[in-house]
Amino acid sequence: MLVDLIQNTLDGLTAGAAYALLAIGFTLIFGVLRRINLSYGPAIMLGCYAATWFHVQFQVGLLVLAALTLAATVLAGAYVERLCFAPHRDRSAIAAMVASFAIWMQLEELATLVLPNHLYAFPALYEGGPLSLGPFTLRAEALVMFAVTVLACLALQRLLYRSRFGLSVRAVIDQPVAARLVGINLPWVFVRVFAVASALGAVAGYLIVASAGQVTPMLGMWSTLKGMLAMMLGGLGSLPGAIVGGLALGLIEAHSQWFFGPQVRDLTAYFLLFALLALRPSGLWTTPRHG
Amino acid sequence: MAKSALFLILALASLPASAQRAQAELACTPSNTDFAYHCVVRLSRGGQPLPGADVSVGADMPSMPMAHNVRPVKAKPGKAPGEYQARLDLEMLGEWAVKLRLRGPVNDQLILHYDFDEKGARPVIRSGRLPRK
Amino acid sequence: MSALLEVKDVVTAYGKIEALKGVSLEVQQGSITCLLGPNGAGKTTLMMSTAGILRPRSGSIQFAGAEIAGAAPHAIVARGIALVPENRLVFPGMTVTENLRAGAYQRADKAEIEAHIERMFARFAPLKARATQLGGTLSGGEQQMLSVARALMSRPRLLLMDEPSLGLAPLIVDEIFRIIAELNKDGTTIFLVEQNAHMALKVANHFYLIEQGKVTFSGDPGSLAEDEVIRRAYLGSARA
Amino acid sequence: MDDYVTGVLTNIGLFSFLALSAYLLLIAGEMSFGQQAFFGVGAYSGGILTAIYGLPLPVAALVAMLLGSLCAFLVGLPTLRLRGLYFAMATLAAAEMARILFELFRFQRQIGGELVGPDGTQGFRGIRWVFERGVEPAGYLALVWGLLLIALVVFLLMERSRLGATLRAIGEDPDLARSCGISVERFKLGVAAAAGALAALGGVLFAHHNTYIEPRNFDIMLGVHSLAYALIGGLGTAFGPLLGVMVDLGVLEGSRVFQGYRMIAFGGLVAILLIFRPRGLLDEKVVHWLRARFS
Repeated sequence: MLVDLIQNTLDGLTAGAAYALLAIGFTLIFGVLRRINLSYGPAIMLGCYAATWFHVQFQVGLLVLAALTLAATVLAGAYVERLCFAPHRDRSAIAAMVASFAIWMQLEELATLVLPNHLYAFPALYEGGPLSLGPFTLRAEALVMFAVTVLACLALQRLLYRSRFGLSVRAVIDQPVAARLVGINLPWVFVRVFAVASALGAVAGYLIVASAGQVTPMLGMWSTLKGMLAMMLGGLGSLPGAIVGGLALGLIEAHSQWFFGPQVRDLTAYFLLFALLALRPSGLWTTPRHG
Repeated sequence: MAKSALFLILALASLPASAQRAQAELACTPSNTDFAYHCVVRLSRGGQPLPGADVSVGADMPSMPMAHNVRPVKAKPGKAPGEYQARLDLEMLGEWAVKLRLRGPVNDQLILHYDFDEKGARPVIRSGRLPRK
Repeated sequence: MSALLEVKDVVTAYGKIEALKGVSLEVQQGSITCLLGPNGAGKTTLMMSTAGILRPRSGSIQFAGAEIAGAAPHAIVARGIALVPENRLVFPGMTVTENLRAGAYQRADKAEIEAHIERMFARFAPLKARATQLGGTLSGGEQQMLSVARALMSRPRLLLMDEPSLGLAPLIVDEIFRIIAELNKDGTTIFLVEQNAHMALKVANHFYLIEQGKVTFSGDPGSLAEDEVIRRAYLGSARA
Repeated sequence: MDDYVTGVLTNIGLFSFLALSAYLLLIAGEMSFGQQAFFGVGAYSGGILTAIYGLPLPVAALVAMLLGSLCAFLVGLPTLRLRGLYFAMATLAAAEMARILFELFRFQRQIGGELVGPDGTQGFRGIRWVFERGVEPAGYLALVWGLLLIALVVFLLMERSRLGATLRAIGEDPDLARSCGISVERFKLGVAAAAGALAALGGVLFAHHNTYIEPRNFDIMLGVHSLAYALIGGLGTAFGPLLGVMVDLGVLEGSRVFQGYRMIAFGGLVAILLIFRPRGLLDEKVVHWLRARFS
């Protein structure tokens, strides 16, 4: 029983690490633009599909695949920003969101046109079996996932707290009007935030498909939903919250799956989100806001 | 051989269950065009082949059946009694809900779930307990 | 003296409602100019229009001879205008030092920025003790100081101040006005929006009265009896 | 009319119920990601009532509408005080919960020697009331559009009444509305319940048109589409959502020659349309202009 609990916790944290990465990207965009980007996941999916296409054609190596995923995702993200968010900057949040939904349809169709099968193999990160630690097992991919997530968080932390770009990003999240008043060029910040968020999403997407060993068109919707869910659990627009929310989502899913099965797993996550919104809409983890 | 045996078992199993309602089975082979299939529909009622029906064949995507669907086509009578032939022009591979509209001896609508890939189409059997990816 | 800021026939609207119905005024180089008027007269709208947050529907705003109406806020900051906004709007989740650094966002001289921050700490002593505290945890008066210091970090030629005394205790209001006079003595031109007409008239060289989106009076302190100014600044002449 | 044209027109009608449901909330200032859940509640409850209990369709539709509005009321109760995206997320969570509950829902009975009823992810087959009565597609099309017409007339009457003005006032500025003495929360609950009933009616009609439903029919895609329809068509009049559905399905059907490329063209078109008309084709301005012109 205890062994199972700990094993579930390990599995949950692994999944949670991926969710956290997805949520950070999602939160960056939401925090800075105050807009929901439904095309966030589909852009990641398109990036993974582009890499898979290259793999099918030319059998390229792991690092090249990762680079391709990154480049294609950032490109798709830039396209989404130009078409769905730049034109709606001072206008309706709903229109921007619906536009990002329309582009979602486009990206998904594009991906399935290039690779029409429902499922494609994606080269695994590590071919061997799971590592065993006493009674527990841990997949090598899980370790990579953790390591990369931690590294990505550290890099983001450095970027946000040690650079001029980071200062502008935090200023816009904190108090958008004041950010404009101190002379921050908002459109330019948005473009770069999209690039960073897309890159983080690409890292998450690459790790997810490489540990699953396959890509499906479901990845788009799945990434958007998980990223949004984790962001909401952690509190809208808070970056530390996104990490906590991602890990919490992973843990909740792993444990409720073990206790109640896969359908109840999803049910629990949504129920929690609903209850949280109804009872504590500012999220579990929020930065102090006065004045 | 094995396939026809399976067909027989299925037909027998449903014999007492539905004396009135029509049953259908689908066999599809890919055509030269992408996502297009030559399909044979076998209609039966009470275990007996059901000829002479007016059959139109369409297909929906399970999520978004109202927007993602295939223009229904009229099926032509096939080689054996109770067999009907139609060409299905799908938009993509994967799971489709094939929709048969029957008129004539029966007036009914049947929905069959098939998974389409490069080789053909297989019926989808979902346990309902598998995790969704 | 020459006009540093020249506002001519500016109309700014929210949807169909015109908040500014053709406002014209001037701010002389080196002066403290004050804009007085009741709530909803369009004072904040004029400040936001000058800083580029709001886009005027028509009219011209000239700063040091260049047209800035409709320009983006970051371009206006680059020209040398900084706004201390109504309600202060400090960055609540950033430390006091980071708030100041954000104020110097457009400057590239890193060492000089840090030295400038130290000078700000010397001038606004209460901020120094709170250097590593989050902006959101400061008291109202401290937030106001931070907001002023942050605006100064961009080294503006013209400082716009929107209701700097709003919601502050009288002692702190005195302190804020002492700072305003001091900044002006150091060469910064100041354009001030105030409800506290009594304090504003003490420091201003020139003042305007704005009522319902229009300038209704312009003069030097003393050109209109103070109680008349105060009455109109609070109530507006229409309702009197 | 062949089966194809009838099918497309029926789909436009069915979708319009859902789009109208999303529209009703949008003009009251709330964006719901979850109207598909009430569509599903209508489809499941209506299907069970006719297929298992043998009730006539009109009775089943009435009960389903009541159930749909009750569910919408219960979801609205704790969430309607949330603003903007928070409300959108809460409705999304509720709708996904509903979809998963449909997946867990098994309720089968032997009817005429056949197991009929919801069977989890296997779906719910044999909702045959319409077919057993020999209703032809054209007849069903007339039923769907007849009901839609009634709904539209109700909408148009409402929009011209004080009720409509109140609704738009709440949508534009809830604080102002509140200060005018309007009980915003109660009003929104009523709106949510009405929108739930409308969606449920669409669901009942969909289930009986399709004879088969499954949980995946009611996933988030459906909800986002209905929102998009209301927004593409325009928020100025109840004809907006209808126009949105027609534009979407019309362009989709009209562009079948493009085969797999049609969603690429369509997605781009919608995004560009929203840049020029962020409140849709028939927005308040256009509607105002049209009214001034023709009345």
